[in-house]
Amino acid sequence: MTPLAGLVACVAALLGTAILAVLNARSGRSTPVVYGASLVFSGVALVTALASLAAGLPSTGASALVLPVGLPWLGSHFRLDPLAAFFLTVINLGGVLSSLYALGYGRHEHAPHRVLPFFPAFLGGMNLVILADDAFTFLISWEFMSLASWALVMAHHHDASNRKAGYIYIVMASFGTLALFIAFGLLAGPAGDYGFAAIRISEHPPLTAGLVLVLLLLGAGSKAGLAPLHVWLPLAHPAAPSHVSALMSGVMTKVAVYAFIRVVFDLLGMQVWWSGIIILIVGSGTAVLGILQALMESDLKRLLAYSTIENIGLIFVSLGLALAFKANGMGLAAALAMTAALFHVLNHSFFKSLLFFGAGAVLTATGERDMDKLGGLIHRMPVTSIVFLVGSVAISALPPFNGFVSEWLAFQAILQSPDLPQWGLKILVPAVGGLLALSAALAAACFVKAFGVTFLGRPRTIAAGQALEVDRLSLAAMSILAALCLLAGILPGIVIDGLAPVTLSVIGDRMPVQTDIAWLSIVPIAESRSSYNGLLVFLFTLFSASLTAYLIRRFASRALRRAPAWDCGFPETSPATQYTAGSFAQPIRRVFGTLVFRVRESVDMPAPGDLRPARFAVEAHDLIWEWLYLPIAGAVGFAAEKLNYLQFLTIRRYLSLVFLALVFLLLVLALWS
Amino acid sequence: MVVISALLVQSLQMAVVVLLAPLLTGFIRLIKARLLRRRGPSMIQPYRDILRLLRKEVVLAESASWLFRVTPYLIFAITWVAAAIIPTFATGLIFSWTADLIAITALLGSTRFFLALAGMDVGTSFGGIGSSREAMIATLAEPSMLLVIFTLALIAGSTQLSTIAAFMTSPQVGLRVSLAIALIALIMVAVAENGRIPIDNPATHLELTMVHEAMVLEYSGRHLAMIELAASLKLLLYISLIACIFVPWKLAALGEGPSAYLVGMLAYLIKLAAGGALLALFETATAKMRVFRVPEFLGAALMLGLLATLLRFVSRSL
Amino acid sequence: MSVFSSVLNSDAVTAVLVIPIVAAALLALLPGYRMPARLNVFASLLTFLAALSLFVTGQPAPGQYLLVDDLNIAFIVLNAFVGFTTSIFSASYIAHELEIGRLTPANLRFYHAMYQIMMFGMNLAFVSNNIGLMWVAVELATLTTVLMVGLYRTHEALEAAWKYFILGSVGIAFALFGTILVYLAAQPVVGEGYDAMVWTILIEHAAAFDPALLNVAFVFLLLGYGTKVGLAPLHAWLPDAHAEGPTPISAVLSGLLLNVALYAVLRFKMLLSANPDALAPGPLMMTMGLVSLIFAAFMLYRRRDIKRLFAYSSIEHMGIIVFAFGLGGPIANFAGLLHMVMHSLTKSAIFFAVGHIAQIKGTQRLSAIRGLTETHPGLGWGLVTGVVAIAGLPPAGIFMSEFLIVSSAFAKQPLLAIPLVFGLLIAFGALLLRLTGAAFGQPRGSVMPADASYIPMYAHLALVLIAGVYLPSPLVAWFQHIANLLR
Amino acid sequence: MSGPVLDIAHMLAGGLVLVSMMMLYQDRLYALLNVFALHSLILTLSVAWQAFVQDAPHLYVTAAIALLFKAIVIPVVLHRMIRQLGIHREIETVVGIGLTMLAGIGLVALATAVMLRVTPQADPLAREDLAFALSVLLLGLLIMVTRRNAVSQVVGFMSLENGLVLAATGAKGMPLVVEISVAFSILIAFIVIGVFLFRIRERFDTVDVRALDDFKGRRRK
Repeated sequence: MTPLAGLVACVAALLGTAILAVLNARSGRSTPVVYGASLVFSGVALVTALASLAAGLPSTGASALVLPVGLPWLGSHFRLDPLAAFFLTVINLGGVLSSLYALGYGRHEHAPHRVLPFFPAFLGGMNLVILADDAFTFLISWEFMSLASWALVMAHHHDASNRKAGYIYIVMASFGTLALFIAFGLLAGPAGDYGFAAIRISEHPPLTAGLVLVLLLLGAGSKAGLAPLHVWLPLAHPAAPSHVSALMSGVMTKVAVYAFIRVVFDLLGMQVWWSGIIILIVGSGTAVLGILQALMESDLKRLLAYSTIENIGLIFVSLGLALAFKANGMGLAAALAMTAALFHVLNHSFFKSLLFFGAGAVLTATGERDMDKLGGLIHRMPVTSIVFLVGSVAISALPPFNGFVSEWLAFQAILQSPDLPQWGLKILVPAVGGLLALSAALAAACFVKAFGVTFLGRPRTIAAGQALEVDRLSLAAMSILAALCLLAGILPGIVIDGLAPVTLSVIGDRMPVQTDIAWLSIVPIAESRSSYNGLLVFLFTLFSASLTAYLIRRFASRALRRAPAWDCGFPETSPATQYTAGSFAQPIRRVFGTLVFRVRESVDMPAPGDLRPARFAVEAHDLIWEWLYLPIAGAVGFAAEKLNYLQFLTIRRYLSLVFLALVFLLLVLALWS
Repeated sequence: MVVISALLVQSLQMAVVVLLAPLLTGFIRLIKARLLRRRGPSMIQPYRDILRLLRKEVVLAESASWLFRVTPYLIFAITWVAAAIIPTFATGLIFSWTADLIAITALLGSTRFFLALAGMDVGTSFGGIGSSREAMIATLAEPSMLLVIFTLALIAGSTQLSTIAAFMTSPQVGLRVSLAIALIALIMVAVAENGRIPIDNPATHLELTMVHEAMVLEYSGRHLAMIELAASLKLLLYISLIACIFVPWKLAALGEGPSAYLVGMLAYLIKLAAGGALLALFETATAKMRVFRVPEFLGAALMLGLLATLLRFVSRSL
Repeated sequence: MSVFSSVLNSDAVTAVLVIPIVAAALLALLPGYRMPARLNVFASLLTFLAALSLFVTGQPAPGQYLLVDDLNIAFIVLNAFVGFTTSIFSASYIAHELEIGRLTPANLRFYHAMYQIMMFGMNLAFVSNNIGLMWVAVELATLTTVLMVGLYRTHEALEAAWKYFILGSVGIAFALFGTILVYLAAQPVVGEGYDAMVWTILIEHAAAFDPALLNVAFVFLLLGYGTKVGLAPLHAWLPDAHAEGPTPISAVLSGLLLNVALYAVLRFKMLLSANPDALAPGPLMMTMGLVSLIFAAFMLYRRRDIKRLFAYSSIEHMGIIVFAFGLGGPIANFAGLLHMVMHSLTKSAIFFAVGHIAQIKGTQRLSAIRGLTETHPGLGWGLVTGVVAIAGLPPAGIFMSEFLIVSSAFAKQPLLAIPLVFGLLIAFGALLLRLTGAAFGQPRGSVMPADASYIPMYAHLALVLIAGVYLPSPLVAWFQHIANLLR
Repeated sequence: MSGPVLDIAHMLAGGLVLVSMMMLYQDRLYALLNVFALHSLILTLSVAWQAFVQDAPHLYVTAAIALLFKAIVIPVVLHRMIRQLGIHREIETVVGIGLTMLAGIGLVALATAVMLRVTPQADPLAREDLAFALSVLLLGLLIMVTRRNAVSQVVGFMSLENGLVLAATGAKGMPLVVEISVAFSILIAFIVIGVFLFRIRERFDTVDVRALDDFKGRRRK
């Protein structure tokens, strides 16, 4: 029973649970059964994948399996190599924790029969995409994943915006899949040998390689949420139930990253260097645009969805760097950049799932997603707020958590850029570095806003005032993720060495071994160049904090008195005077918004003595939506309107159509040489 | 034996850093007063303030949570750690290998993060004003700081402060335009980070203009003492950072005799005094900007940082 | 054994023809409703079993009039199966129509007789070896559907039937002229009389025919039978015929009648491609396929009537199938065949669902149909699965065929593949937009429970879903043999 | 097929094309019906001649059908229907008569150009005969397309069908000709009854959705 066979069995079990869930969707107790089953199966898959990754599968002799399903003359191929093992770990870890979370959260779902059958199917689909080793199996599981997540987004279909989000999502997913159809059509060639092994061997001219890369950016990029194709993500992810949004944001976007790495790095092999430029520009643009949108949001789940877009931008910047270094033969630097990307994939799946779980907990407790109606939850939901705080600090890339380590590795990779021969890259990389730094700082501000407005201050509505802590299972899932964030931040050496076989199989090179460096610090290139020790920084801070606390407790006074807030002498101000999400982002909106979103603020102050209330309105435009998507929709509508007349013609006019077709064809025959 | 002496030097550095910080703040206030032809309080007045605050009773707002009470200790501890890593009188400190320049910036980022949260915890509008303005300033200051670090890392080939200091004293550095631009950018960022005159007035409590003060409005007693100490420690940190990178002479290397450390300590005190005096001079010469002209000021810093990095890339020599 | 099998087999072929005729005669006489409906189902079942037996026994030598080879067995079996399931659906549909009085027992007798004559016409068209006989059979099938479309005697139904009749007659005239031209081209080579009309003889001597005559013949045949396939400039009759006729007829029209005409076009395409210096049929078929695909895709957006929406979707899918057969090559032909079978099954399943939905809601207007998955889960989720399958999402068979068509199109003719992908995306957008409106959201209209027959619908959908993932190897080998046959 | 036999068949087919052109010219319904009767008469002669030449007795049956059904019965029925239903005698053409004639000539040219490519080794009669048959077919379609009222369109369809019968009988030894002509006659009968049944007074357009008032504006489809 090889690990691969075990994994395929787990996927089959997941799909089986889905079918069973369809059959008895109505019965009350099916919720714990389905989520329990998916917890168990994802758990088994997680252990298998982790074991095979740790055991260090030889990247060449990875185990392969062929089933008689799929394309009739090809069968469907499955393969487990280090890259697949790593992404399976990420997916199934997400699966386990979201099933655990759902065991508690699922009870509040008022239409379980619309969520239960599709959740295990969604997990099974994602696992299948990673295991697939031929174009057809890959694409059928890819599109099946989209279909299952579309059904989950449509779970709460009574809300018109959810239906609209579901529609836009499935249409863009289909656009992405058609792009992938074309890409694999080009890769397979006229003979139509769709197996990945055959594609790897066959030689691809540089033009096709470039075209396939662009198509991958369209296909996988639209699923991950790269800039121009990201509009569906902030609509669809929040529309799904929270444990599904966590899976979609934290895990499904990683499946898209896997698809990009598998085709561009593994199947295509050598790439031209300028393809790195495209990815760097798109990645950094996505990062900055995504986080600026997040800052403007006041809906908690949409804010998290936009922040996913920013993190995906970071990952693609690291991938772009890896591609540029690999194209110029700088193996070590490419391995460093790829490790940074993979590390951030792991980190993002941790803290984004954690944050979405937190948002789900807030939604269950208060029934509200809009931050301006929350506040003061830290008093009512202590554990959730601590865990959400850990997630926010981690995502803002602050030590000692994991977000900082992958950010630090990315910066070290950027600092390798002077050795790049091409001028274009030499100039572009520092600019991209600047944009990354800007997006990191904006992320920190965004999550100060997210945590501050939601959890701190005084409750702005009665619902926020009467919130209750969520159940133990959800808290358990969130606490595990928080612990993982801290562990990955403190012991990065172990994670980097775990990623080594993956970078070896994809780039052909690896980072120097980290675990045997003294004091568990990590040294990407050389001791003198740079090193970082998460553990010592964490312990050093704890030591000095406890030392200070002890000294103060020992020598300073311990007197403490509760009193109404000072607030510069203003008595009992109402909770409405607190800063809301919009007002917190107002300075940043004034700095960046005028350029990116054409923000116009209009203040209508009535003359003194005039009883009219003062009005303040902010008008912002999502330029990509207005300049790219609305014109396309308009054009299709216009064409449909114009063609619609053909439905209401007289019989005579239809006959003249036939007549013209006949005359035209006869003319072609007459003129044909 | 070497490890123990290194530990001794490291703990000496930590002690020195904490003790000198209030003195530096007092010295700057004294210089500013004398420039304005005022007698001004004595240099050791900050010590008295801190001790007074330590003895006073903490008045806590009803809506304040546990985060409000933990933050002062956390901010002071992180700033202290960051200050302990930056070489002041000696390079090659035992802890300096745990975090490089990017990590130090990130540590300072987390202090800002928690301070902003503390500002919003009590739920008053002034805390909100402080936090949102601090967030806006941070979104521009941190990228400029990182771009300065890129420039230094590309010139010195490392982000480790000890290596940079060693490189700066070596003959290879020579006079570089990008280093000069980086210095200016670093000074602008330092001024913004510490809330000095052009960005924020540390002396006044005027609600509309303040940024740093608004966040700590609700603090009192020993918490306020911790925050005041952390603020002055941060000022010392930035001045010693500039000194270590751009004025690295007379830094005692690892393992040299006590005489080298004495010389290093003396040189460090002179650098601090010079830095403090220059800052005081700079502050009395300029007036505070309106809050929404700060983005242009910091935008300039960001552009200078990017220019320094690009110039550095364009040719090895520049 | 071969004697027995040839006897049995010749019986199978004759059975496939005789059973519908006998049933039609019987049904024309039987009054009432319960008994004829059951007889109709039983007759269709017998035809289906006879068609299946064609598999078992060997193929008889092609006779003067009748021919059985791999290509038409596939069509006959599909035709018989969908005919059988539609007869089951029509039993419950007609029962309901009688209750609400839209149909009277009098015209039921006419309806069932016409149904069986149509099945006879289609089977005859598949089996006939003589191209003249094939023309007569196609014409007979069309005439019967014209009469059935006009069954409801409402003004729109009569107008739709009249439009179908006029356009059909012009189409038939073209097809006849094409057949005559083929005869004239064959006559100097093969000699006069019946031999010049027998397809198997024609295909052997096709290389020697006069290319110019063949080209003109193919143009007329493509336009003639193309009208019945519903390709773009000739499609006008299809949407109205589907929308105004009773739903079982729409299912049969979409599922089967289009395939009969497509089968005729394929027969003549094989003739043409056998003659090297004649005009290659590929580009002509591909352009007509693309025009139909993109035209129908855009027309889907403004449709207000649910049956007219799926009629245009049939035009779109016929466009894809004709494009695939025009592309040629083993993969594309295999994909075309698979797509045709899957489309017949899925579209008839959708029409089964739409039939019951229209009856429950009392109207076919899309704006009046909302929240089906809420009020009628059985029908609602059936419609969702059907539309998801027809739109080309996995795990339905159409996903596999669309994947094969798009990737092989891109490998061979990248320039033509871009409009194909564009058309697919536009059509996908329209279908999902209407599905989101109909199946989800706040329920609207009457909520009375549906005593619908779910068996045929879910049987079709199960077949399509299984085919998306796994195709039995004998079926695949057989389809690949046909794909090589089609060249 | 020696010279004179060829010439007569040729002349009759040419005559048929000429009469089709004449039908294009008519702007009165009654005149159109008379010209159509003439058209069917010439077809009968041509089929009879073919029957004589190919000594194929069954062609006489087709000739008889053409004569009896299309030359006599249909025109008389239509004649009476026009009077009884009071159909407006004026033929409304979509495009001017001059332009239609030009189009007609163009179509005949196209038909001959297409047919010229047929290699001479096919017997010559077939080549010219086909060109004429194709011309009659295209002209019939042109009549249907450029006339607004229903009766003239039915006449156009019947002339198209005459072209087909011409082609079918021209093909020596083609089986099923009789059956096909019978099938077509039934088809035409259906159309005439349909026209009568639906009381289509003026034009096909009356049956068209947009003209009927209760559909006006409410594009239900």
